[in-house]
This record gives sequence, C-alpha cells and structure tokens, in this order.
Amino acid sequence: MLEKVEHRLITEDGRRIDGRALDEMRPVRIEAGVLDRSDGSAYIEMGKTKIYAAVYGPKEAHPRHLAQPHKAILNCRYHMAAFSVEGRKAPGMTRREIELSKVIREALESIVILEEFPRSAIDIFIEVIQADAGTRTAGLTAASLALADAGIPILDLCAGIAVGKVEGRIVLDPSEEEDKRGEADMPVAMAPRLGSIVLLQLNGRMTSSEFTEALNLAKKGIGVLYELQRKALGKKFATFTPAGEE
Amino acid sequence: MLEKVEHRLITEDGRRIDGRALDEMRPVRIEAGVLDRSDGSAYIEMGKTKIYAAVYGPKEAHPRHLAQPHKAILNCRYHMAAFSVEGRKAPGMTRREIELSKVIREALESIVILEEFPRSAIDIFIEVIQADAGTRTAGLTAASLALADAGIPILDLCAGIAVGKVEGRIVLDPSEEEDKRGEADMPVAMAPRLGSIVLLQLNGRMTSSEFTEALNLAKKGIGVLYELQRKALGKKFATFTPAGEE
Amino acid sequence: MLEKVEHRLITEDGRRIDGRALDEMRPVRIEAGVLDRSDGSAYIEMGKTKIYAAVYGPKEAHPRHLAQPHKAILNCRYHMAAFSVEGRKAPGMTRREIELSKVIREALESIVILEEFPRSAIDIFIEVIQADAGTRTAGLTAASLALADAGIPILDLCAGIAVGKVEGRIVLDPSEEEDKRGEADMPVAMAPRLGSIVLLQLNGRMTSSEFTEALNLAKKGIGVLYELQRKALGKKFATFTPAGEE
Amino acid sequence: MYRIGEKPYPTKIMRDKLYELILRGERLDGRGPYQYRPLELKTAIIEKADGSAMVNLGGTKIIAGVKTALGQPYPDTPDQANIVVNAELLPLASSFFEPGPPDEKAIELARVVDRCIRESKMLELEKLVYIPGRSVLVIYIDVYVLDYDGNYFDPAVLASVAALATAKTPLYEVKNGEVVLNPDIRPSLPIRKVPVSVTIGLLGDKILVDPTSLEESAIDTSIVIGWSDEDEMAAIQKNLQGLIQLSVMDEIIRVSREKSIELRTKLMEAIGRVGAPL
Amino acid sequence: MYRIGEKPYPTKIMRDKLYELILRGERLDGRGPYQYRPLELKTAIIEKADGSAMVNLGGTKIIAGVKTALGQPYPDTPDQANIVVNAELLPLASSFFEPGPPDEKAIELARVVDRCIRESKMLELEKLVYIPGRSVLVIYIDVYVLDYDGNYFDPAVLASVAALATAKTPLYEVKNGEVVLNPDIRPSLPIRKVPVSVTIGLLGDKILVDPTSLEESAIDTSIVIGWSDEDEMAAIQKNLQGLIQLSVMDEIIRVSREKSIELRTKLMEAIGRVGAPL
Amino acid sequence: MYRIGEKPYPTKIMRDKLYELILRGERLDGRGPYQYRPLELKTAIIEKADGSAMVNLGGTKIIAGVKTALGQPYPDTPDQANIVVNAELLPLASSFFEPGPPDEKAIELARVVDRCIRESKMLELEKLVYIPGRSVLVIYIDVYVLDYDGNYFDPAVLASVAALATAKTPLYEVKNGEVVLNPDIRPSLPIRKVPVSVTIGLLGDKILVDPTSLEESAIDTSIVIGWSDEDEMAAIQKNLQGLIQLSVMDEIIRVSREKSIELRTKLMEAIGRVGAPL
Repeated sequence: MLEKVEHRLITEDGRRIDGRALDEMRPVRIEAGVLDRSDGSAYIEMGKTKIYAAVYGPKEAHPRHLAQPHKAILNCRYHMAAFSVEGRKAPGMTRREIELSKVIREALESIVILEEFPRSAIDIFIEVIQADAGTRTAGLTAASLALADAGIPILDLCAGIAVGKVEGRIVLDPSEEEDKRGEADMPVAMAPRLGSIVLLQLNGRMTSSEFTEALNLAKKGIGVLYELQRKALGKKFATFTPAGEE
Repeated sequence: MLEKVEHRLITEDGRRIDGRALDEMRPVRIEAGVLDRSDGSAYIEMGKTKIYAAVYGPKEAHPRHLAQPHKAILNCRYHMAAFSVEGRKAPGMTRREIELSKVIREALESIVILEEFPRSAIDIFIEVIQADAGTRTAGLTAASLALADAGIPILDLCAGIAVGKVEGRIVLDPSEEEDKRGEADMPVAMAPRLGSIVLLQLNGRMTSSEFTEALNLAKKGIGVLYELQRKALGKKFATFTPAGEE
Repeated sequence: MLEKVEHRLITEDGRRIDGRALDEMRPVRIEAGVLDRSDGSAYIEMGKTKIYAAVYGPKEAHPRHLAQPHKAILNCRYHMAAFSVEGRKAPGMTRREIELSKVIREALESIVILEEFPRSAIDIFIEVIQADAGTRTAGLTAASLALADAGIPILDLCAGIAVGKVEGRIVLDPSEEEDKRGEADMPVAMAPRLGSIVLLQLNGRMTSSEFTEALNLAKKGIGVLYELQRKALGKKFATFTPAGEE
Repeated sequence: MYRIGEKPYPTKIMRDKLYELILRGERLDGRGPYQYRPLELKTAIIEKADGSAMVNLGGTKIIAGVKTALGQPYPDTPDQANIVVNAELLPLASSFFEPGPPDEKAIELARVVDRCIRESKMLELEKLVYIPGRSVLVIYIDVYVLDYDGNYFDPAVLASVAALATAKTPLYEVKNGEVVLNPDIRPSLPIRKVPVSVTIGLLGDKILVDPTSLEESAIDTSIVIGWSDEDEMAAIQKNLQGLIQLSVMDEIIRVSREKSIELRTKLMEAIGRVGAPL
Repeated sequence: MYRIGEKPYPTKIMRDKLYELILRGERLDGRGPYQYRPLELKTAIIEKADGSAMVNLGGTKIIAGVKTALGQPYPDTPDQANIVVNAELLPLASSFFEPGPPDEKAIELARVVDRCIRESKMLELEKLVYIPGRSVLVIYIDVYVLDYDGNYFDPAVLASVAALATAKTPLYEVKNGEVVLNPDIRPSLPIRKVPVSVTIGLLGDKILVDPTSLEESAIDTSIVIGWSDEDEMAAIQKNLQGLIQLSVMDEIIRVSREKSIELRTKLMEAIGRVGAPL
Repeated sequence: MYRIGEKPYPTKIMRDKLYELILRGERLDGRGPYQYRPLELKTAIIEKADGSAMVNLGGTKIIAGVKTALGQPYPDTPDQANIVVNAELLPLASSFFEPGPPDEKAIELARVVDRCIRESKMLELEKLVYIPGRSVLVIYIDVYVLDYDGNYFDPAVLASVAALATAKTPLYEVKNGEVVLNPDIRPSLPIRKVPVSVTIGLLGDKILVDPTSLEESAIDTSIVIGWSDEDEMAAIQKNLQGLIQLSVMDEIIRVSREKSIELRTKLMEAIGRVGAPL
C-alpha cells in the first residue's frame, strides 16, 4: 500500500484546487424544454455534473387506489446512469438513489399546488448522466424548472446547492474531491420568494455558528441559480460563468 | 479440522444438558396486549426464544380481487430479526420463513371463524426477535393469543410445542442443541377443546410407536401452554416455571 | 490450457457430423392434447430437443387494466427447465428467455384472430425440458399447435425451424455443435398458407445471397413441419424420420 | 403475503357429496378410500441430466431432474455433500398456478421433498466428500409439475427418488490435493434408503388416500407422511387449513405405512431394483 | 415510485387544533412544545447478539441489535471497519407499514441512523482493522420498529448507539498473517462519541419536539438533527414535505442542541456510563 | 408476463392514411419512404466514461457510455474479452416507458445491440486478453433512451458503436504473472468493423425506413437488420407482431443494405474516421 501524501484543498491565499474562491460556485448552464416527449423538461450542468429532468402530468393516478380525492400525488425518481460515476454503477436503484428520490420529491411537494389536480399524478424523472458532486441539488433545480416548463402551478421555483466544510472553512458548491475529503457536506434547497427551506441535509460535523454561515452562503448561491432558472424559462437557457473565467 | 468429541445429550439418570427431565418444558412467559397500535398482540418467551405477535383486522381485503365473498382471508407472516440467530440472517424472507408462514397460517385458519367477516382480511405478524428452538410453535401460540386479544371470534385457542427424539428418547420442547444433534424434531399444535391437531410436522426419523409417545407428550405440554394463554388473556400475562427452578 | 484440435463439421462429401445431409432436418415427433388441465396443448421432439406447450384461455384479462376493449391480449412465457441444458440453468427467467418469450408471442399474435375475444386474455406456456438447438422455433411450432388444439381461431398454423451457416455452407436445422461453432444461426417461422414470415432472427454473418438460400431452405423444412402439425391435429401425433433412418 | 394461487373455496355441497360416498367406501372416480390412482414412472428421459424421471399419477404429471456439480459444503456439515431441491408449479399445469418465482406452495413442496430425501438418509452424503470442509458434490434436484390433478407431493417424491436412484454422475477424484474429474466412469449415487411419501386427505374422521384436485377442494384437510422404509417415518407435513381429530392419527399412520410399502414396491420395479440390495 | 405506505392526508382541522394549542404552549397529550415523551431504555436483551437495546419512547418501541463478522473493507476506506445499518418498519408496528423489502421510509431511517453514527465518528473504526485493505470488522446494526406512535428517528438512534456502546464483540488477532479468533475475551467496541438525534416538528414558525403519530399527520414538516456531542452536529435530515421558514432555523438548532444534551444524559445513565470517560 | 408498456392499439384509420400516402411515395413528416430523419452524433460527452456518444435521430435521443474493467472471461470463451450491454428505456423518454428494471423491450434492445457488435466481430476481443481463461477486459456498454420518437434500435447501435470507436481505455499489462495498470497510456479499442443497423417498417408490401413513434403505432410490423459492412449482415430481428410477406424480403434486404452504407458513412464522419483504415 502506497503512502498517500494528500495535497491541501485550500491554498494559503484562500483559493481552492480548481482556482475558485471559497464562496464561488462552478460554471452553470440551465436549459428548459430540452426533451420533446415530456410535458416539461430541463437540463443542467454544474461543472461536470450533467442532469436531465422531465415532467409527465398531471395525468390519471395509477394504480387507482393511490389516487387522492383532494389533490394530486407527486412521484419522483432520481436515477444515475451506470457510466455517470467513477467505476460503473450497477443498474437498478441503490439505497442512496431511493433516499434522494424521497427528499427531492418532498422538496417539490412543498412548492407544487397539488390541490389543483385531485385524483391525478405528476411524475418527475431526474436522470444524472454525469455525477461530479452536488447532483441532488442540481437535480432538484432542474426538476423545479421542468415543472414550470410543464406549466404546472407552483408557489415558487426552488433551487438548491451544496455547501461544505473543508479544512475548517465553509465553501460553496464543493467539488467531488472537496466532498470526499472535507469535513461536511450540506445540500440545501430553498424557495427564495417564500423565504423557506425545502430540502436540507447534513453529512458531517458542523457547529451551530458554522451552520449559520453555511446556510447564508447557500442562500447566496441559490439566489444566483434562481435567477438563471427564471431566465431559462423565458429564453429557454441561461448560463453562469464564475468571474475569474469571464 | 479439530476432532470433535461430542458430549452426551442425556445423562444416565435421564436428565438433559440443561437439567430438565425428558418431559419437562423450558420456562415460559406469555403476555397479551403488548403492542398498542395493533388490534391484538402477544409476547412469548420459551427459554431464550422471544417472539412478538400482532393482529390487524378484520379490515377491508386489499387488493380487492383477493377478497372472498363469504369469508375473511387470513394473512400471516412469520419473520425472524437479523440478529435473532447465530451469525446474522440476511434481511428478506428465506424459504424456511415462507414455509413456516404457510403452516402457521393454515393452523390459524382452522380456528378462526372466517365466515363472520366476508370480504375482509385479518393480518397476523409474528416477529422472532430471538430464536432458540421451537419458534414456529411458540409463534403460533402467541399469534393465537393475539387473535383472542383482538377479540376475533375463534373456535378455540391453539397452542404448540415441539417434541424431539434425542439419543433414542422422546423429549419435550427440545433445546437448540437437542434439535440439531437429535434424531427427530416434531412441532405439534393443537386446539385442545376441539381435540384436534392444527399443525404437525416431522423432521427426522421415528417409528409409529415413537410417534404415538411423542404426540402424547406434546399434548401434555400443550395443555400447560393452553392454561397459560387463558390466564394471560385475563390478567395480561402468565408464566410457567419448571418444578426444579421454583 | 489444452490445444483444441477441432474436427470438421462437414465432411468432404457434404455430410454433417450426425450423418445428415445439409438440407435434412432431425427426426421430429409432434403430438397434440398431451396435458389434460390446459385448454390446448402439444409436445414436440426435434432430435433431443423436447418441449411442452399449453394454452389457457380465452379468459378474463387480469389485472383488468391490461384488458383491451376490442381484442384479446396474448401472453407468452418461454421457459427452460433447470436441467434442460449442459450445466444447470439457475431458476428464474434469463434475459434470453424474456427476449424469446417476446418474439414468440409476437409471432403468435400475427396468426391468432384476437379481435374475436375482446377484453380477454390467452396465455401460452412453453416449457423446454431438454434444449438441444432450435428450441425457440420448436417451441413456437408446438405453441401454434396447442392454440389449434384449444380451438382458438387462427389464420393459419405456423411452424418454425432454424437454418445455419456452417463452414461456409447453409444447413437446415443446425445441431447444438453446429450452432455453437458455425458462422450463423437464423431461426425462421412462417405461416405457410399466408406466404408470410412470423418470426425471423439472425445471429451471425451472412451475405444477401446466402440469406436468400437460407430462407428457401427454411421454407422447405417448415413445409414438412406444417404437414406434421396438421396430421397431429387429426390423430393427435405425427412423426418425421429422416430418409436415412427409415 | 405468500398466498398466490389460492385454492378455490371448498363448496359445502361437494364436501357433503364426498362424505356420503366415503361412508359407503366409494369415491367420485370409482376408487376405494385407500386406493391410489394408476402410477406410471419412466426414468432417463433427459439425456442432459445426470438422472431424470417422469411420473404420472392419474392426471398429475411431474418431471424431476438431477444435476451435480462440485461445490463447497455448508459450514455446519463440512463432511457431507449438499442437496439442493427446487420445485416449480408450472403455469402449464393448472389455471391455479401462476408464472413467477416459486410461491409458498412450491417452496413447501420443495422443502417436503428435501426432507423426505435428507431425513430418510437416502443418500450416503458422507461418501461424496472430496476435501472435507472445502470440496463436495452438490446435488441439484429440480422438480416441475407439468399437469396437475391433485397430490403433487407423492409423485414429486417418487420422481425425485427415481431420478436420484438411477442417476449416473461424474466421478471426481483427489489428485495432489486437487479435485479432478475422471472422465472414464459415471458411477451411481450411493443409496441407502428408498423413501416414499403418502398423502392422505381427511373428511371428518374419514381417510381418503391420494386426493384428486376436485377432492382437494372439498376435503377438510390433508397430511403428507414420508417413510424411509417399512418402519420409520422421515417427514410429516400437515398441509391445507383444517383440523385433524386426534383420534384419527393412529389410523392415518397405519394406512400411510401400508400404502408406502405398496408405492415403494412399484418404485423399485420401475427403477429395476426389485429385490436388489441397496 | 417508492412511496409505499404513505402517511394519511394531514387534515386541516387537526392542524388548526394543534396550532391553537401550541400557541398556548400546549399539546394534545399534555406535553409542552419542547418536551420529550417518557423514555425507557434496556440493553442486552438479545443474548445471541453482540449488543442489543430496546427503547420505548412514549408509544414507539424500537429494538436494535449489533452483530459483527470478519469481512473486507470498502475499496475507498481500506483502513476502516465497515458499518452496515439496516432498518425495517415492521408491519407489526402500524397499519401504515407493509410487509416486504424496506421501502423509502425504512431506507431513509437506516441512512439517517448510519449518518449519525458514522459522521459523528462514534466508533474508532480504524482500530478494528486487522489487515489493511483485506480484513476488517464488519459491524451490522439492525433496527426494527415494533410499535409506532411517531418519531422513529430518535429512538432508533438511541437503541443503535446503546447497542453499540454496550456490545461485547469477538476479539480477532493477526497471527502469522492470518486473522484468528481469540475465544477468551469479548472486548467492548472503541467508542469516541455518543451521538443522539432530535426530531422537531414544525407548525408554521412553531416548534414541537418529538411528534406523535397523530401530530405527524398534521404538522407542516419536520427535521431531524443528529448531534455528535454538545457542540457539533453530525447529521441533518429535513423529512416530510413542507416548508421550513428560514427565520426559524436558529431556534430549531438551539432547541435541538438543548434536547440532545438531555437525551444523551439519559442514554449515558441507561448504559451505565454516567460520568465515565469514553 | 413481460409486456409492460405495451404500444397503443394501431388504429385502422391511421394505418389507412399512412398506406395511402406511401402509395404516393409520401409520409406524414414529408420524408420519402426510404429516407432517414436528420441524424446528429456527438462523442466524448461524458468525461467519466471511457467512451460516450449522444445520438439524435429526429426526435429520438439516445446516449451510450462505455466503461471497462478487469474481469474473468466466460468459461466458453476463455480467450476473448467480455462485452456486457445494458439498455434502459427511461421513463423520461416517453409516457409509454415505466420506471423499474428493464422490461422485455429494453432487454430486446440490449440484445440486438449486443448482437450487432458481437456478431459483426466489430472488436478484436482476442487482443484484450491478459491471461487466457483468467483475466480479460470487460467492456460495459450502457444505453439510455432519453427521448423517444420511434426507432430506438438504429440510434442505439450508432451511439454504442461511436462510443466504442472513440473510447480511450486503461492499458493493462502482464508483469510477473500479475495484471497491472499502465497509467501512462489510454489506447483506443482494436476495431475491425463498423456495424450499423437499419430499421424498416412494413405496411403490407410497402417499405418505410426509420419509422416514427406515430408510424410505429400504425404499421403492420417491422424488422431490424444489422450490417457488419457493405456485404454482410450480422443480425436480424423481426420485432412487433404482424406478418412479413415473403415476397418483400428481397426488397427489404436490398434497401437495408443501401441505407446501412449511408448511415456508416455519416457515422465515420462523425467519429473522424473518414477514409481511415480501421
């Protein structure tokens, strides 16, 4: 077994391995209406993370006994392509994918006005074709846009981003290496107009004050994504380029 | 591979490894009404065997096409916790658990007055949290008590116990070691008031006359359990302590 | 690893390993009405390939939402017994069995007059008890006969046989060894009276002209099988013995 | 949970009819209460299996095949060959059977067949060990019900036992610590006992051997008893819901013993072992 | 997809009722908003497990068992023991739970318990490595919900942590490059932290600790926070649909921290570690 | 059994309409009978895969990715690398596709892609063997249908072949009997042929190349023909129910050959191999 000498993740002047500042997110591209068959769809790239989302519905709930008399049910599947990760992910849903499908669905249930469509179902499919950190929040961001693209009434768009703790510092939108080697990863999604959190998870250790700092940083990133979503809805796509790369 | 010198299971004066006489069962504790959410429940300990049983129903049969126009259907699941055995049982139902679910269900179908609840279903769940021989009969004993606790009309309580053949001798309520190293294991359950057998299996070799002896011994043990069940129904629990331990 | 010196599959005078001419099929036995419980059934032997087929229906489609308002649905399962092959096939449907179930079903859907039985289902079960090449076509041949035996209205019987390319030559009804070591295997099934193909697959390389030759050879074999099917329907079984063995 | 393909409701009218008949010692198909249906048994029908047998018991048709392979023993029996029994109630065989993985009935059938073979000590499993704890013969027994008119237990045991008793298996030998195949010989499996099972239906206190599918839908309950030899049982399985009156048990055991002797004789004839020492 | 056993529709009336109460600092069962239900914790109840614990939190009853075995480490953590957490919502426990493989709720529960234990660095996993990259201890934690009256997260973490903290595991040693069992000693697992989780329900901007099943059906949403120790969180999981107002987050963190200290104290008492250094 | 997501009933009216058009050499979307829809092909879009390609054929969008790993060869091909093809009809792509494990259509698609690649001898699999019988390259090809407007076979083959032809895979070498990774080079896979498939729909005796989803719902049947090169077919699959008149077969083969040449030329251009020897 080789001795691993691991390089530092943050330089002395506060830059990250990929050159970003601590509060800087990766380049983003968001596009709406990318898949023709679905009722609404979106595509997102955040760094090398690449995700499609599509919405079908509202349509008749099936099987029937799942139908709710006073509202629509929302189904969500977050799924990764076999080639999306290092190594090869075996086909079939992993426990991780099942959990993420649940938290993303619950986030979206918070913004969709389900009462408009009694006895109906809305299906949301998120397909990660490349995973390079931040897939659940990027997937949720795309899914929210796909819902709007489908014309489904929502209280607000929602967008998400991860924040991390790396070598004691709070960073926005951690890269895969920062996620793996860092102390904490915290995916956050918000409905900005509602001033509310729709998704929140933490893996790793943080104090109360670090949490507050992280949440504020996430809010900043989410604001950027939210604007991109709104632009994409109009002209069908929008991009964000970090200042340093412009 | 070490030479295994196996000790005798029965001493010359007719005592077993754990000190019991051949016709003596292990200490028993039976309790009714132990789980609040279910419509009826029971807990049983026989030696180190520890089992919960719960009953839900009668309720609407689901899916509908399984409903019977003239009677209730009865569902039964016998399941073992992963930590209940030596080693770790993999999650999911084994073939053994599926077979035992069937024989226990068939035993209970013999005593429940299913015709009272057309188009309904009664669900019975048996959860073995520790398995130390005799789990199917103890599970059935608990399930029968849970049915009574749920107020479901039954022809009779039923109780079960295993009898074994060990070193040529017929013994009541074999221990795990006796079960493994003995010549035969025969789980028996009866509805005493009806003078009938509701469950009967044999694994291992027995002659006709040994069978008769074994069946009579089982009947004796079942009589004791039956009394404990009836007491537990009244005051919610009952115990049996072998004479030697009193 | 031993050097494998593989024998030739076709001798210089155009005979195959098992003595057959290139355009000669193996001995065949076809029998109708072999299983009592089903509505129609058949048994086929082609060489050592041995297959049962049974038909149930038309009957109510189940689950209901699969029912078609204007026609029957047809279900088909092609399945191999664990002991039917070299080694032991694991229980459960392999991907190969699932694909073959589909192509056989689609072949049969071409000849059954499904519109006669709205909202109904017809189930076809093909059970390969020994597999020695040509099982999909033999299975289809038996299934078609079972449909007729069940009295289900069909446009025509259909029969199938494989043709192969072995050491550059086109051969009828390849044996297992010819299939494995040859250059191509092409299962074909036709409804002769309709002048139509109902099943066609190719595994392996063939030029256009070889394909035409192969298709003609298949047609010849199918003609023989078709006659056997018709005879079997009348007197319940029929056999074909290659000239050389008579 | 696990109740796919439930048997149809036992109609009261049919039960009464059967009971009336049985009181006169009669049955619907003309048999006596203790009489088996005609039995046919053919072995070696699957050339690719090491052993195989097809059994027709009245309208019930079952095929069993035996395959062997090298494998590791189970940790708790390092010095015994493995037996693996799989049974399937093919949808071919009855409209009550559905496609899919073995349901509770198929699993029960497999486990009862397994018990009859294992608990009777039919095979000398300790003779099929090549390297204790590491390399033994694994014997797969696959049972398929092809046509079903009641009582799959007895013909499944008959077919499995016949397939085992007539199997010719590869011979493995240990050479320099390695297990190698000897391609020259295919010996028989070492047989110690010839177990058979007897299925008995009950109508109140009346016994009815080898019930048909129609009878199964009307009887109160049933019981399968496996016999290792003339004197020893190896397996019992009460199956189907319903009560067995304690007072009938002696008669059940007596009748099943008698019928087991009859079945074993027929089985021995069919596999060509009449009078031969096992 | 993956929404078996969905919670019943939160009725508007019940929500209004609860909100009215909580404005007065009251709850249906008489508790205050920040008050846990009575907690009982018993360890070492399963003799066949290395460690076990049963927790009753009000009407919710959970059992956790720990088993260990030798195994290979995961490729990305060659120098750490493995933790495997499995959770099942037994159908015994509630009419909302169905038999079958773990659904999305059970998987979420297992993964939250896993995170509380793993991310808090509760166990010194690097001390349970015998041959780096090849042989480590595998620690199985199996959690079963036996009776369900809301909030399975906190008692599941309590039971799992108690089972781990009181476990006596086999001792393995490396001898001549082989990992062998030392049958003489059963040491405890090396414990570094004692994580607990706190589940908080939300009604608008009102907090409601440890919700019952009835409350769960009416609240807007809920959040689980795992604390490694007094100062550090190790896991958060917003669960259930619904919004959390950003303005309440500080209060949620503050309350959960406070309650975590209370729970940890009770846990330490129950496992007999009061004041003992870990 | 295995008929999830069945295609909708082919309406008689639509069939008549299409037939009328095709008699005049026309189609609904303005194409001629033998004309493909616009084809776009992009490679190297997934950095984490060894090879990848996205194909748009009209409104059908398919992505294929290639990953490789070390593995054991299949027992019957000890001296060849393994190919493993998996295809999924994502529910994203059409309301006719459902989530869950691959259904019969997805399995058929995977197996047809597999046959086109394997039977055409596209890859020199014997060059990717490190230790015969023990260590070979395993090549995983994963195909996902992202948007579905008919004919998934041809773009799936195009995407898979393009991903393979442009893949850069790890280089393994045998050193002292051990297979080790050479981290310095990522060579291309050894390519021998460039197979393509051509899907043809049939309306009576009329041919209709590359049917859309709407056409698929109305045609009588269809057939997929894979061509290794200009002269040799490698795979055929009649799919969908319905009859093919024997008299049309010659024309089907002729047209499919012609279109295969056209597709191969476009493919070669897209992967930058125009005129290059393979």
